Amino acid sequence: GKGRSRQPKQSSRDCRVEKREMRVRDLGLGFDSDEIVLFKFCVGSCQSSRTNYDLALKALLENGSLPRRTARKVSSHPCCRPDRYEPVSFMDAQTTWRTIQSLSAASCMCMG
Amino acid sequence: GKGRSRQPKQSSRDCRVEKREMRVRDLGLGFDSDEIVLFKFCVGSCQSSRTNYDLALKALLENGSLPRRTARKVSSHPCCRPDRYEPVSFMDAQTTWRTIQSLSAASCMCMG
Amino acid sequence: SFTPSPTDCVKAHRVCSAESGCEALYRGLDLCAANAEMSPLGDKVAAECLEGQDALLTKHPSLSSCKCQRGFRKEEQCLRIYWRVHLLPGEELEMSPYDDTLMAPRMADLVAASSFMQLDDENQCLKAAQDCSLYKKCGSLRSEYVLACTKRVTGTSRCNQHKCHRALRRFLERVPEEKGLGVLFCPCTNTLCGERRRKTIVPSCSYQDMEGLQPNCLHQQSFCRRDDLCRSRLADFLNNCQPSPLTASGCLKDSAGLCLRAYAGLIGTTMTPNYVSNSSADVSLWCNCEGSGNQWQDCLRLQHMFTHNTCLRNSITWMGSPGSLPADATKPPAPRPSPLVQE
Amino acid sequence: LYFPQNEYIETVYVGQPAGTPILQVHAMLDSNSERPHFYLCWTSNLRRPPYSSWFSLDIHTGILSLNKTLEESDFTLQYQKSWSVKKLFLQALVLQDFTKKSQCSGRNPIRITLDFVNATMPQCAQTDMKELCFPHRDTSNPHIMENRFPGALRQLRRLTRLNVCPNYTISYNVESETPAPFAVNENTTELVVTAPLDREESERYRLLLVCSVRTETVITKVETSLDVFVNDEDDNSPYMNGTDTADIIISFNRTMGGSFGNLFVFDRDLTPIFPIAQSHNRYDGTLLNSDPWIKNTFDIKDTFSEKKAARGGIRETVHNYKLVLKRNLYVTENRTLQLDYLVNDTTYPGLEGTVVLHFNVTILPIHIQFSNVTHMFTLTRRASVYAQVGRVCVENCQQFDGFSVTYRLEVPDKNVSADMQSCYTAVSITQAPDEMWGLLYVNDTEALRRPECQDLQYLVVAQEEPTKQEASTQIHIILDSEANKANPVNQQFLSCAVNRRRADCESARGLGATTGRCQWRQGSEKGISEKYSTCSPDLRTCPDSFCDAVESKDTSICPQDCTKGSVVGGHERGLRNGIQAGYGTCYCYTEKCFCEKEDIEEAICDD
Repeated sequence: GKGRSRQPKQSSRDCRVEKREMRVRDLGLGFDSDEIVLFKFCVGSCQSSRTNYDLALKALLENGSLPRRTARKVSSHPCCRPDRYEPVSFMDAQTTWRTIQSLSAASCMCMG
Repeated sequence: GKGRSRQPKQSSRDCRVEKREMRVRDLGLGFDSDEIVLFKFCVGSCQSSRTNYDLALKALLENGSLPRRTARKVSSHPCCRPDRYEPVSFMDAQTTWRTIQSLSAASCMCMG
Repeated sequence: SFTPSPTDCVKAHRVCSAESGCEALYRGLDLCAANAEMSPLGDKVAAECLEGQDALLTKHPSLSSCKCQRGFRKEEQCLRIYWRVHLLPGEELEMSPYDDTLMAPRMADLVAASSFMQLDDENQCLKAAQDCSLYKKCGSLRSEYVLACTKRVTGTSRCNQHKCHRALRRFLERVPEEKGLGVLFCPCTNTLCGERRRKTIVPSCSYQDMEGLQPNCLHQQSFCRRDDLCRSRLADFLNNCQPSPLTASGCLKDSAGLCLRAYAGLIGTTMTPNYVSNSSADVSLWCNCEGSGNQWQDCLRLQHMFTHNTCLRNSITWMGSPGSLPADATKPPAPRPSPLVQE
Repeated sequence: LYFPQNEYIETVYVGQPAGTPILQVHAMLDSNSERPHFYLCWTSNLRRPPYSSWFSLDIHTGILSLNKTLEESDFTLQYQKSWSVKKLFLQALVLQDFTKKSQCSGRNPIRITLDFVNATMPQCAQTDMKELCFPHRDTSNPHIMENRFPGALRQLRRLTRLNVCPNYTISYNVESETPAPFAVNENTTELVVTAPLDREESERYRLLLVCSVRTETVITKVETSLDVFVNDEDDNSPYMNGTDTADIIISFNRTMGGSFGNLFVFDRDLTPIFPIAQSHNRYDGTLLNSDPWIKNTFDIKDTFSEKKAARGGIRETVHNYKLVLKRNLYVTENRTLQLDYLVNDTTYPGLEGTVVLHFNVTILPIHIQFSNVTHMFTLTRRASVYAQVGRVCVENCQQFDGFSVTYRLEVPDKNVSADMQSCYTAVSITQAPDEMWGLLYVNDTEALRRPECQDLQYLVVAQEEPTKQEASTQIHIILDSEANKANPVNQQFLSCAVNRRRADCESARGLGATTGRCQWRQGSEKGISEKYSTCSPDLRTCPDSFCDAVESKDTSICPQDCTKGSVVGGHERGLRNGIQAGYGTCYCYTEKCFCEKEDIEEAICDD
């Protein structure tokens, strides 16, 4: 009908790609370069990708029967992670071309 | 040298399947049954599956430039999650067969 | 006297097909079987087929005594060969194609399984279900058959009975025998336990039909006998649950375990039996004798193999209270003298 | 010649001497000139069992006896492993004349099963009176064909025990509650049927066999019951019990396969369902009308079942005949006819094996018309797209079958201004393929909002397929709130079902919301229940476990009724799709729905 129905716009809280400009030096990978690169990463909620497993896991975590050490190492819902990466290239301080593989997230998805 | 190269024995802290007996009533899904089921879930570290992306992300999180609300919604390493699920069937209190799809983890993997 | 376990029919047939003469005779029986499926063999054809069968079995005795194993990978192929070489029933109608020597039910396991099922007020069938669902593969195989039997064919409210039967058989053949027989024959003292026991094999899909119409038992048996697997499981049941007043267990073969296994072997076939209610351990087929015409009594007799069979009833009761019967083959007591004086 | 009993069972013991009689088989005559000749037979000469030579069957008397004395070694010879009782299987034939051939195949042999016990025959002192008098457990009861000749059908004496107690004298007689033509031949101790039987009188005789054992001092009587079954023969013709005519009116239901009327034909004989090929009491029927229209339009369906006759509970057959449509009938079809059907009991030898059934059929035409009431609907201008306005239906539409009616909206006044024309896009009509009514729904919210779109009057036209018959009626949609109060134009709508809490729900403008706002349903029950909490565009139609024609236009309208995707959490699926019952609150994203308890704390931190 007219007055179209809109697919529920992916709510802003859902898993998505976000961008930050970062100095190569600040990437923590030990490269020496003055360049700034665009670092894309994944952020957001994966609540809508949960399965029965997650509901049961939540109940298990809440009933306190798991030791804290184990409970800490459990992912209680799918995680928002890159499903495709992009390399990033730059020229370092010695004017040598460098490429860092799988640095930036090309797209994100709720995994697991 | 002689002798096959041995896979580094999976450290007990790595991502793996663990089992817990749970009352169906305690699964948090609203089913009413006296049965106990074997709930298999994933627990463990995925440090060994990290990529350059994770290192850069760690640097970004540590430099405090991200707002706390966003930082909380970032998965800073692959998550230990089921890559295959199993259904679990039981008889409820009215002796009706019920099956919960994707309830238990058949096997686990570091995802994303 | 130790009887060596018979050869497997697939192996026996492999030896035969290596020898042209034998293979030709076997092919002849294949043809006879194909004709017999279309319509009963005439006297002349039956005689010729019989001659072929005799010639084959005289030259290759291993084929005549070969047997099959329940649940093995090549079971259906083995049964097909078995029924080819037993095309025309010999004297013994109810011989079983299955060889139980190798896997004679480990009485100890069955007794162990049944001894934990003491008749107290706790729901023994819940305990048996628990014992399965928390035991390795038993739980997932159980979920597998429940899913297969409760899933609706898309767009309908029907289930896929063929898939349900296959999954039920897989469950009963793959899980340890004491687990499988445990959930089938757990003893009950109340209707909640009885209802759980009755619904264990998902009757709404494994044998009941949508409108609740029961077939004629002889009709059901004729369908069964056209399928090698069902025919074998029925012959195995008739053979291993054969009642006899002369043995303590009431079973001709004096083994409750063999009878229970043979009964369980029928579950997941066209002649799937089940408990008739949640308040008794009586079992029966899902069929009636309406429309049997002059074969009314044959129909009643088939029905009574399940509803009035002392061997089967004793075996089921035994599983519930292991002290009640000697489980192994023992000498039958001599007939008891009891003068009945009546003026 | 036929065997009244197809199985005999007896027990044999180690040490029984050659010549010992074991049991006696009997044959009944089909005609007086027949003389039975009894033979043991084997399925295959080459594979005769080792015990085949131990027994012989007297050709005239049918008495089975031992050819040799049974030794301990005979018992162990048996290949049947280590059971305590071994089964010996024999087969026997009865023929009109002599034969040399001993092959059983194809001649309906009877089975003799001997339990060979590894013990000696119990002495007289250890022999129970019952075992002395009667066979141990004779599973096979005799069957006698009705209308046949009298004759001996069973040996009552237990032949293997003839000489166990020499100084006992054993005699038999037979008793029965109801008169039964049976007696005992004192010389041969055989049970005899003394007159031809009629199954339709009694199909089973419950006899009481009384065995008297006389010693010098005591007479002991031992009883056992014996059921004798009577086999059926097609010796009864079909009969009517009540009318042979059915008056049938075909009106709304005119669909192919539709069945009408019920006529019953009775037959006191049995009709076996199995085996199918058996030609016993086989019926067929012929349509006596030659009119091709009738032949192409109607068929008669015959189903039979077994019933117990009021008198004596004897099984008999009831045939049920129904008139069946072979094709859909046009709504315009209007005729009366009489259809005659000849029912024939083909296997009944007599002359009166037929009856004729009559179906007086009146086919009424169907007029597609609306009831003459003015259809009024109210609608708020704030309604969302796909909001349901109401339902229109021609008279009796719920009962129609075999043809379809489609609905369309038309503007009643063709020469209204262009502006007014555009108002009419506000409402549209739709219909599910298998439903006979039309559903009115909001199609264009902008038209709904415009002030000039005041008075929406439509013409609903119903058209019948395949004859294209039409009917129309006027509907009047009253818009209740002022134009400016309505929300801004090109408003975008989300699915109500996305909302998990009352506040979000009741503030949302969801697809299909009749009031413009979504409606919250609060569940109250503990576990998984049909009254789960959820957010709906209109609680009257969603959720109602039925994905109607409007809801199926877009699953976001009412996923609770229409979703085919996965549902996470405790739930029960609807018969076709949707959520029949759920745990806590059920809410849905595009592909997936959840039913879970709402955690207040978790909800806040999620924001």
